[in-house]
Amino acid sequence: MSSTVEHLDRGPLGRDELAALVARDIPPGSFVNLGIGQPTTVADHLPAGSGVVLHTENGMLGMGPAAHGDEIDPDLINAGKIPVTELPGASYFHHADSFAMMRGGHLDVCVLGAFQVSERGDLANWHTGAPDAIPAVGGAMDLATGAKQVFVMMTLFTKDGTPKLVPECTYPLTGLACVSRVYTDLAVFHIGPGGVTVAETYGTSVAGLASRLEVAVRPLGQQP
Amino acid sequence: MSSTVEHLDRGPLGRDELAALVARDIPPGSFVNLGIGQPTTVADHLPAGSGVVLHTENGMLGMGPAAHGDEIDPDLINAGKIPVTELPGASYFHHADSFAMMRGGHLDVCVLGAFQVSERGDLANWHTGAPDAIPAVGGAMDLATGAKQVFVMMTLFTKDGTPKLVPECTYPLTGLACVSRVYTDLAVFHIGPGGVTVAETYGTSVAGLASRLEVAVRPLGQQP
Amino acid sequence: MTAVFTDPEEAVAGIADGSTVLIGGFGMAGMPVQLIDALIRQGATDLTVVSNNAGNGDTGLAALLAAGRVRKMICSFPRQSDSWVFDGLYRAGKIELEVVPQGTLAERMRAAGAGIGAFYCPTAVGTPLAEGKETRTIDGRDYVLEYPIKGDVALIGAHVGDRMGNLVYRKTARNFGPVMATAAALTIAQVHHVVETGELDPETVVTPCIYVDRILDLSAAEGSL
Amino acid sequence: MTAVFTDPEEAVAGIADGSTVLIGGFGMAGMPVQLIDALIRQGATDLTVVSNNAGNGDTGLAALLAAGRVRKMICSFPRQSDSWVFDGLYRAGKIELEVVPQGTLAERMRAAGAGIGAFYCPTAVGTPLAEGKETRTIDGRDYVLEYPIKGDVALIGAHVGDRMGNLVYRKTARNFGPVMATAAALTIAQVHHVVETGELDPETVVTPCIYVDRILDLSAAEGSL
Repeated sequence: MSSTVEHLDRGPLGRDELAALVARDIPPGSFVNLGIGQPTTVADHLPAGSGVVLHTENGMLGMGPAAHGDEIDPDLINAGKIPVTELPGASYFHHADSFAMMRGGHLDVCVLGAFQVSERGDLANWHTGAPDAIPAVGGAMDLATGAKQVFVMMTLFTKDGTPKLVPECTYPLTGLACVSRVYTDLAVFHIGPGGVTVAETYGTSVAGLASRLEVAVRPLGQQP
Repeated sequence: MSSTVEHLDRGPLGRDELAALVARDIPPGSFVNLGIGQPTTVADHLPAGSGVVLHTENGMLGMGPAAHGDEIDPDLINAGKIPVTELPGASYFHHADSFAMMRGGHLDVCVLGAFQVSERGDLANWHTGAPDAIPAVGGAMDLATGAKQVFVMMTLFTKDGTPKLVPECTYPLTGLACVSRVYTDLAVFHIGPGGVTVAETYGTSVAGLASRLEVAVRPLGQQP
Repeated sequence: MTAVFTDPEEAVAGIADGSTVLIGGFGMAGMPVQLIDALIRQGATDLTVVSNNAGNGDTGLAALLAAGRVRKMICSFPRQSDSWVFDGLYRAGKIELEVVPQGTLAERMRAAGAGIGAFYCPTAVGTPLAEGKETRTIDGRDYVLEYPIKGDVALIGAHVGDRMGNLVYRKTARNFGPVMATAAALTIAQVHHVVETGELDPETVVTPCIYVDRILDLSAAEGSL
Repeated sequence: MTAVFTDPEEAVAGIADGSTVLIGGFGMAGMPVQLIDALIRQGATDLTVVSNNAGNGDTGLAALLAAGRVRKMICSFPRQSDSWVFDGLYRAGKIELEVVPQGTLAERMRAAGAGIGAFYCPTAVGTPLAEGKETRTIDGRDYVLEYPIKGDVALIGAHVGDRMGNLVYRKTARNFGPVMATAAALTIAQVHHVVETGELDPETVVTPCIYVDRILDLSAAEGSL
């Protein structure tokens, strides 16, 4: 049985390293949706020939990299409204079909950012809950609910040191028990029926993480 | 206000005359589904330039006449599985989209055969209810429920003289209160909230019909 | 039968105060800008607008909002970097907002077009957007009951139309157009140009003509300006 | 990732006894005859088959029925002039039958593919096919609650596929194929020929590759016979 890899001889992961780590864990040939913002950068780290097919919820499978210069076509954008390109084997469909694809469980992986993830895999990533915030959900709830696996990318702590992996989300929820993996600067967590396990650490140890989190975390292979 | 036209100087309508009568009452530019069997013949009587667009529930708008000889293409058939042709401006779509079009109330008229129609417009046309009959509904219920107007074509009496326009259907129902007009060999009936009115008669009179039907029928323009 | 217009004013004639207006587009892709501008000039007010976003910058939907014509927005993502018009109205309490998850928004309009009375949707279960909604567990999974969103009018952008009203779209500008076309009593599409009936390949038509009431031919409209 | 086969036996390998098999086609248009024949040779039994009809003549689905492999048919229209195989089994009490209105059949499969838990459908209200089903009045109209039909396997016929699994259809042979492809855990499509990835116009793909697990290339299969 595999056990937790503790990278103690280095510091936390940078944003690019984190994106590369997520890319490494996406199985070849997967159908994947990368959320707006940091998750989008995962595409840059998918190995050539991986056969990963990217979905964008505004109606496309087979999305290519961002468009530059003459490639820019106002009719070809991603969910973040950034001009993108089309790969061979692409297809277009309307919004109801695009979200049917998502809601129906056909996407293998989606990668999302988060404000908080709970130890049961509850996700909060759409609304700070601040009284003056204008709520805006976009496709976040559909993605969280629909993909076979939801990977979250986030820093493990807020700037003031508050953990974002929590016993219960305090921010408004996006989805219940939907997150299976959490990729952070300090560690990769797997969330399952038995709770939270630590797959890898960066610049810290499992014990070090445990001391800073309210969530019970255990090394890979250790029974709950 | 218009009143009932009694054609007493002639016999009942023949099948072709009946089809022509239905065709006359389909407004120009309508989107129409013609059911399997006798209703299909209505197409032959639509005037050139009527702009009527035919829908076939197996996934096509803009269906043309039956295909003959070299025109026959096994991939192009109507709901009765008869080879047909394609008119300019046609489009193809899958079954869920085709029945969404129907169920969503986008078809102006559908024309169906019937075993019985009740005075409230209930339709029975899919099943004799005989204990050894194998039930088979096809698209009959979807058509009855979905079109803005349902026209029925049938003989007014069975071969043994039993009326098919009845107070209550005794055959299993296809749809409730869905039929707005009934075209028969002997008369054209309009069904509305006020009951059944006779628009035209052929080879008989309103009084003659009334004497043979259990349903109360009244001339056009007469209050119930 | 579909009517083809070259004058945007004529294309939007008759839209009543109090209408629910479905407006296509995702960002600027598929946004029916000329129809929205014509709607502003047409003057209909007290509108409920259904669109993915709540306007960008100062043009198009944002201008309709700024003109005070919209009573309520139903959308998935009002808050954007350049949604200052909506933001201001919302914070001033001058506009009502219903936030709907993007896929549920599309599916509710599809349901309206497809004659579905309501549907059990897994999205938003356990979240604030499911509050007050009926829920049900089916085969061990929880669902929220969602109702159709029907439009009095849809304003959409497509790529090419034919004289009968068949439409094709281009790339991700397809987005909400085909769904909104099915969900409104009156569908008005602006297209880059109109071709003769029979020129579109029947296999590739995305919106069949039955869903399209009026087409605004931008190639003719622009030439006439 | 989609696998392309030239051997029908390989294309249907692994279909388990007791599976629910969705079979495309309306009449012979879109009927995946070669896949059905391969399924007969493959031997899976105790099947539930979902298809618009219940077999014609003595070949294809009728042959599968005649071989005694089907426990239950879910279809809209079993009774046809040439459905003697089904008729005989049914009258002998050797096969179960669930009759579903054609549009509800399509919509129940769409729901399965689209993650909808159930939907309120106006079709069949007040008829024997609504007996025992939950009903509800919404906005003054009556509806029946209908549940998804999910397949373990879908066997469909399309016109052309590419190596990634994207499919296009031809004329009314499209019928149930695109819907069934979304509703099954394993979708197997037979196509007249396979082209290289990139040869299909992305605007015209009807079934995106995500829904297709295996393709049987009939042009190669026929050449090899």
